[in-house]
Amino acid sequence: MAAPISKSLRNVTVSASLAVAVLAGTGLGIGSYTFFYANGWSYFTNDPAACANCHVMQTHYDAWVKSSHRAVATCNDCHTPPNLIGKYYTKADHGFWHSYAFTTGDFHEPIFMKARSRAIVQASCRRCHGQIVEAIESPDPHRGQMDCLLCHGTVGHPM
Amino acid sequence: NIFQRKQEARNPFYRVVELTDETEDPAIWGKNFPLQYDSYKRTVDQVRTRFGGSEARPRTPTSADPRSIVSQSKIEEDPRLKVMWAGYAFARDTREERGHAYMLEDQTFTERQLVVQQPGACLHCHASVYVPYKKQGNGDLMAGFAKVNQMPFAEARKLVTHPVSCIDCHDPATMALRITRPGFLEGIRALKATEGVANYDPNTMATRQEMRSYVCAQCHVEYYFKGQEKRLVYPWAKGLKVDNIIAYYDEIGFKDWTHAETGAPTLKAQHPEFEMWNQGIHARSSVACADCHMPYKREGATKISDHHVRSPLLNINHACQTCHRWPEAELKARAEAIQERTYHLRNLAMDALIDLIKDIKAAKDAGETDDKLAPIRDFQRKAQFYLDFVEAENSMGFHAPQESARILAESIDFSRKGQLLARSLSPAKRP
Amino acid sequence: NIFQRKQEARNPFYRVVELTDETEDPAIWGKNFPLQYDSYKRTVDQVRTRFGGSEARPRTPTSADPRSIVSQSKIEEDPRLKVMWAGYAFARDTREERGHAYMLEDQTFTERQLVVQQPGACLHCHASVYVPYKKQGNGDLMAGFAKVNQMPFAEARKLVTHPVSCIDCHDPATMALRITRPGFLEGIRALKATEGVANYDPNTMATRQEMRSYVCAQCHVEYYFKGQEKRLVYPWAKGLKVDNIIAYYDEIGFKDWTHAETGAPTLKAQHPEFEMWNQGIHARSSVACADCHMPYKREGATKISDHHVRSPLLNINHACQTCHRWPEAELKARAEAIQERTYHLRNLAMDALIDLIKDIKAAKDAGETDDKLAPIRDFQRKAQFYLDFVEAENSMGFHAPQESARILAESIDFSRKGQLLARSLSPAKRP
Ligand code: HEC
Ligand code: HEC
Ligand code: HEC
Ligand code: HEC
Ligand code: HEC
Ligand code: HEC
Ligand code: HEC
Ligand code: HEC
Ligand code: HEC
Ligand code: HEC
Ligand code: HEC
Ligand code: HEC
Ligand code: HEC
Ligand code: HEC
Ligand SMILES: [Ca+2]
Ligand SMILES: [Ca+2]
Repeated sequence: MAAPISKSLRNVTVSASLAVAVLAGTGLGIGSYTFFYANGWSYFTNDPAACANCHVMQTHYDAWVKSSHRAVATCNDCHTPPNLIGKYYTKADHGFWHSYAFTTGDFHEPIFMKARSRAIVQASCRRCHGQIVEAIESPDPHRGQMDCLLCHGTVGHPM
Repeated sequence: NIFQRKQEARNPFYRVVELTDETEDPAIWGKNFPLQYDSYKRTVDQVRTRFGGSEARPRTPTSADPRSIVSQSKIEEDPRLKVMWAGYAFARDTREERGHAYMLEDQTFTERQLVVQQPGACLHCHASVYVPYKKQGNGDLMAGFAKVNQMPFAEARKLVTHPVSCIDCHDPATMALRITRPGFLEGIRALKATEGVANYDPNTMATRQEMRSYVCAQCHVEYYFKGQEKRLVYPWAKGLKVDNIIAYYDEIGFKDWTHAETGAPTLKAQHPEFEMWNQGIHARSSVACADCHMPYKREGATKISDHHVRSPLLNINHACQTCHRWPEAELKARAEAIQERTYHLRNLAMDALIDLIKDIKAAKDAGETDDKLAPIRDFQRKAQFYLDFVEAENSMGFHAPQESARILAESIDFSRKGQLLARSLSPAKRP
Repeated sequence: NIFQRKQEARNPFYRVVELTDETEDPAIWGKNFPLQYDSYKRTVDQVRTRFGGSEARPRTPTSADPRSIVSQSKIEEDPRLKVMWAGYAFARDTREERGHAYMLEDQTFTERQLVVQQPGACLHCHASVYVPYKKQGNGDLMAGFAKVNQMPFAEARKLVTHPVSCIDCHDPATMALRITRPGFLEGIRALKATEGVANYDPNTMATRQEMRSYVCAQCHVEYYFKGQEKRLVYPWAKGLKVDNIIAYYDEIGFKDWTHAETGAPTLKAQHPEFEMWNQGIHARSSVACADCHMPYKREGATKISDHHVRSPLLNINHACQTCHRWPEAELKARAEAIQERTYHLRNLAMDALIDLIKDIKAAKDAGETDDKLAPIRDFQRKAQFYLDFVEAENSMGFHAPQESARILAESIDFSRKGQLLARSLSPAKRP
């Protein structure tokens, strides 16, 4: 796995408990109101429809339904890391910031993935397609890994 | 908050007033569609970009022209334009265009009105004419159009009240887009006929995505006034490219004016945005005018079309980033790289044309006959129209980067070949 | 079958032979990497596209030139090229370039070799020179480069055996891409210095994606031979644009040849693919040469880079469709629309240049002095180089559509201005 990706995933695990604490701490604030009202708990399921609970995710959902991956990968397959802590940390992180951003309306539109989310997605591609891309993986990783999204950015939800 | 948002999402249109096919005033439509109306009103804003937008310049109002703010003058920014248009009203007053809110007053008070007696046909694109046309035609749009075209401008002016308004683009019953402009209905029919489609009617035959450009193409196009009836015509019967359009004008022997310094029968191109966009990769990819100039924006839970029609470079995140996932600064730089290249060539072509005009003038002053001058004046006519086709097109090449450069290259070639011919005339006669 | 695929996937590299930094023969590398080797060998194929690819033309082998198949002649397809290059070897023989498999023989047997005594420097881009350079330099690549540059071609030719081979682009230990060409190492260092980066070394400082273009830019670039030592130099010390490159040549007073008909000190541009690509939207979007010319293809359970380097228009589904989800015919039409426009302007520019050459010749024949002719010959030098920069660039404008049109527009302007100046010389002296 690429150096930058594994590094950011390690940071994830280390700070996971902290973040969960922050999320819990703000639990009485507007974040939690949103969280519950917007069916926040469904967020912790693997059902893509749960994501579409937020209308700002609706377009992605609609596109995913038409995507080549609809039958083989859900949102979480691509957007969360595989291990348990990483998974729920990422969800908590997204969940918190999504609720916050959604409530305040203060986010950049169109939504762009942050660098960390990009790394997670690419790790997911490799998780499923590791074999097929083995031959093209960089022999000298310090030069940087192949950016799958340069060519395949639309596989999850062609919009 | 979320509760309100969910409400909004369920109920985006509040039908508080009844709209009819006679409701001209946008404020009334605004009661039903306050979000669209609010953004529509913002076309009064003036912000300049590197090559577009507009700059608010204060002026002292007079009784003849009560405007206290106008936008910058193009002919003062580049005085070569006065030579290029010598003898035509545009050499007197041409300004950077600004938001839709100003269209009626800018037309009414431009000094061009002082130079030529303008016809009522002008109003077609500067006012909400749908209801007035129908009234003048006793319910028949085309008849009203024909009638208003021929009126003197001042008389026709009294028939209208608003700049382009909701009713000019929307069907009041369904809010669907519709074409209300006779000029476009006739123009697109002629164009489609060349493609083998008979009796084309956009109001029944266009796709929704096409309509998102056609409503703009009602006005953002090249035009001329035909014959005594001053009928407004879009010169598309041979196609939309600059080469097709000049071939059309040549065939009917049309000229806009006679150049004051050379006597050439010249043509003025005007805002061929639709024509140029058609040659570009965005049109080819079905990206409509509205996608960039009226992109969707979120208002609570609803997404609406931003009716603040303006330069997309003032609104890059909505106008471009939905399709292009690059940072705003990068997208701006990409557009400007295209525009800078176009601007550079436009300047080369302008220099070449000015040189040609000088040479023709010299030959004329030396007493060369009209017969001998005719082919040279034809080079001027071509060089001028090709250059103006890019100059008057308001995206500075963005709508079709390579095509704009191609047109300018041809303009340079015409100007320089004209010079060679001018100088080949008997030098003995030279002053 | 599945089992075999699993094998392949788990073991994409069969290290059946040991590769060292001296293994020149691609067939040996092919033992470890049979899939890449198989596609590499297919560069012998000849298929023509509208403007690219190549056409296999049979010829009768002679002892001087044993080739039984060559590709079409450019100078026969457009005889104006012979006038443009009059007095230079290219006017004798210039053909459409074809696949990598032919590079060594096409260079060895081009009739250009019969016109000029060529230096060993030529081989830098037509053979696997990495091992020979090292040998000649006793292990020092740069020393070997310097030595081979100065040899007569025939002598140097004996040192090499293969066209570009695996070792020229790959590190045998890791298979990572690497730059082996001294010309590029020095050229890119000079270029990066202008951007404020000192001692740039692509082999340690470039990203992987950059390397996917740099390996091609080892050869697909403009070049000249400097001084007595015939050092191969890429003229990038002022930048990569045509304007920067001619400024560089002007500063050092370089010329490729003296034009036979006019006496102008002219420059020949050669395959500036890397320079032109750099001005285009694909480069700006990090799309590398290899992305289009060596796209991934699936072989069993693994995907590999297609080493059948060729026109992407022969391989649209892999080369374009992962990024552009349009039908193949549509993508081809898009590329060809760009190319047709470029071709049209290239023809206009060519006509203008031929006209200029005629006028200079007439002035010279009429006895005008070199002093008077100098500024006009300079117009020819510029017009020729700008035109040739697009003509010699092998994508017919695709790599940078608007920039190609811009360059041709300037070329037209230079030619026509040169003509005006030529004709302004005392007409009394005219024949
Ligand atoms: C097969 C993998 C895959 C699946 C399944 C997937 N996505 Fe994505 N997602 C991606 C990729 C790749 C990107 C980055 C797109 C880009 O940057 O071009 C992305 C980006 C996003 C973004 C950020 C916006 C953007 O376009 O950068 C959101 C939001 C998102 N996905 C939501 C979802 C939702 C909700 C679902 C399920 C309905 C989903 N995704 C399913 C791969 C996937
Ligand atoms: C509470 C509403 C809501 C829900 C539910 C929701 N999202 Fe989002 N999501 C948002 C908002 C708002 C943003 C924009 C945040 C920003 O850009 O700062 C966003 C951004 C994203 C991004 C891109 C930003 C980043 O982190 O890089 C991804 C990927 C994403 N969502 C995936 C998902 C997935 C997968 C689900 C379901 C498991 C989901 N979202 C459920 C509201 C939501
Ligand atoms: C949960 C597993 C999983 C994840 C995560 C995943 N894929 Fe796939 N992908 C599949 C499967 C299964 C198929 C279809 C099986 C096949 O035909 O080989 C597929 C098909 C594809 C295809 C061929 C179809 C097409 O759309 O062109 C591409 C390309 C591809 N995936 C790329 C990606 C990329 C890039 C990512 C990350 C953004 C990704 N995949 C994430 C499982 C996954
Ligand atoms: C420069 C462009 C490019 C990049 C970057 C790229 N791919 Fe691909 N990929 C392709 C092309 C082209 C094909 C089609 C190959 C074929 O059909 O033979 C392909 C095919 C695939 C397939 C489908 C194979 C099949 O037909 O079932 C998968 C899965 C895939 N890529 C995954 C990835 C992953 C994972 C990455 C990142 C590590 C990646 N790709 C990076 C261009 C790219
Ligand atoms: C892909 C995006 C895109 C599309 C589609 C598009 N435009 Fe534009 N347009 C631009 C950009 C970018 C500019 C340059 C703005 C600037 O320089 O500030 C521009 C400039 C303009 C201007 C001048 C604006 C000013 O600020 O002065 C007008 C008028 C215009 N376009 C009308 C149209 C019309 C009519 C259509 C359809 C026939 C159209 N555009 C299609 C992007 C687009
Ligand atoms: C076919 C539609 C159409 C017709 C007919 C038309 N205009 Fe316009 N006019 C436009 C458009 C579109 C713009 C904005 C683009 C531009 O300025 O190039 C504009 C801009 C203007 C402007 C502001 C910019 C400037 O040039 O100073 C004035 C003033 C103006 N027109 C006057 C007139 C007059 C006077 C007539 C009649 C002779 C007329 N227009 C006829 C469509 C039209
Ligand atoms: C009824 C005629 C008409 C229609 C319909 C029309 N325009 Fe205009 N437009 C004009 C005129 C006239 C101006 C110039 C106003 C002025 O300068 O006073 C203008 C100005 C503009 C400008 C320049 C704004 C600036 O800041 O410089 C843009 C952009 C524009 N229009 C885009 C569009 C688009 C996009 C559409 C369709 C959604 C459209 N227009 C429909 C007549 C029209
Ligand atoms: C110059 C043309 C033009 C004018 C004038 C105009 N609109 Fe629109 N309007 C559009 C376009 C284009 C759309 C997008 C329609 C589509 O996507 O089918 C639109 C869409 C709408 C919609 C549908 C929802 C949305 O936002 O996409 C409403 C409601 C609307 N306009 C109201 C108005 C009102 C109210 C006015 C007057 C204050 C007005 N419009 C003036 C061009 C115009
Ligand atoms: C609705 C989609 C859409 C929108 C909105 C859009 N574009 Fe594009 N753009 C495209 C497509 C499609 C292409 C063609 C290339 C391709 O197929 O990816 C393209 C091509 C381009 C190119 C390359 C063309 C060239 O001539 O170099 C540039 C630059 C560009 N767009 C800039 C912009 C800018 C700036 C904006 C906003 C003003 C914008 N685009 C808005 C879809 C869009
Ligand atoms: C986005 C795709 C793309 C990229 C990136 C690209 N090219 Fe090309 N190239 C093309 C196309 C398309 C053609 C035209 C082929 C034709 O006319 O048949 C072409 C033509 C060529 C040709 C002539 C091929 C022939 O068949 O005669 C050469 C040589 C070439 N490119 C080299 C390069 C080099 C070197 C780079 C990087 C510096 C590069 N290309 C980058 C798409 C690309
Ligand atoms: C060692 C020098 C060298 C390198 C490195 C090199 N090329 Fe070439 N290339 C050539 C020569 C020489 C020819 C012409 C061969 C001939 O006509 O006999 C050529 C021909 C081509 C053609 C034309 C094929 C045709 O059918 O017309 C393409 C495309 C091309 N190269 C692309 C590339 C790309 C892409 C790369 C990098 C991945 C690359 N080249 C690397 C020297 C090189
Ligand atoms: C800097 C690299 C480089 C050098 C040095 C170089 N070539 Fe080439 N040559 C190429 C490339 C790349 C091509 C393919 C592109 C093209 O033909 O434009 C090519 C193509 C050719 C061709 C086939 C097309 C044609 O023109 O007929 C011949 C023959 C040729 N070169 C001869 C020579 C000779 C002789 C020399 C020395 C005077 C030389 N080359 C030096 C890179 C080079
Ligand atoms: C003109 C340059 C060039 C030559 C010659 C060349 N390659 Fe490559 N090769 C590349 C490029 C570019 C890549 C893609 C590397 C990357 O993505 O980092 C590549 C990738 C590879 C890979 C990695 C897997 C893959 O397919 O992407 C192998 C293995 C390989 N080449 C073997 C060979 C062999 C064996 C030969 C000789 C028969 C050879 N190459 C000749 C340019 C070249
Ligand atoms: C790895 C991705 C990638 C590949 C491969 C690729 N392109 Fe593009 N192409 C782009 C991007 C990115 C743009 C810029 C517009 C944008 O941002 O969408 C673009 C722009 C274009 C444009 C519009 C530019 C213009 O000047 O009009 C055309 C046409 C185009 N590509 C054709 C092709 C063709 C043909 C091929 C194959 C030979 C190809 N592309 C291969 C990514 C790619
Ligand atoms: Ca403006
Ligand atoms: Ca070729």
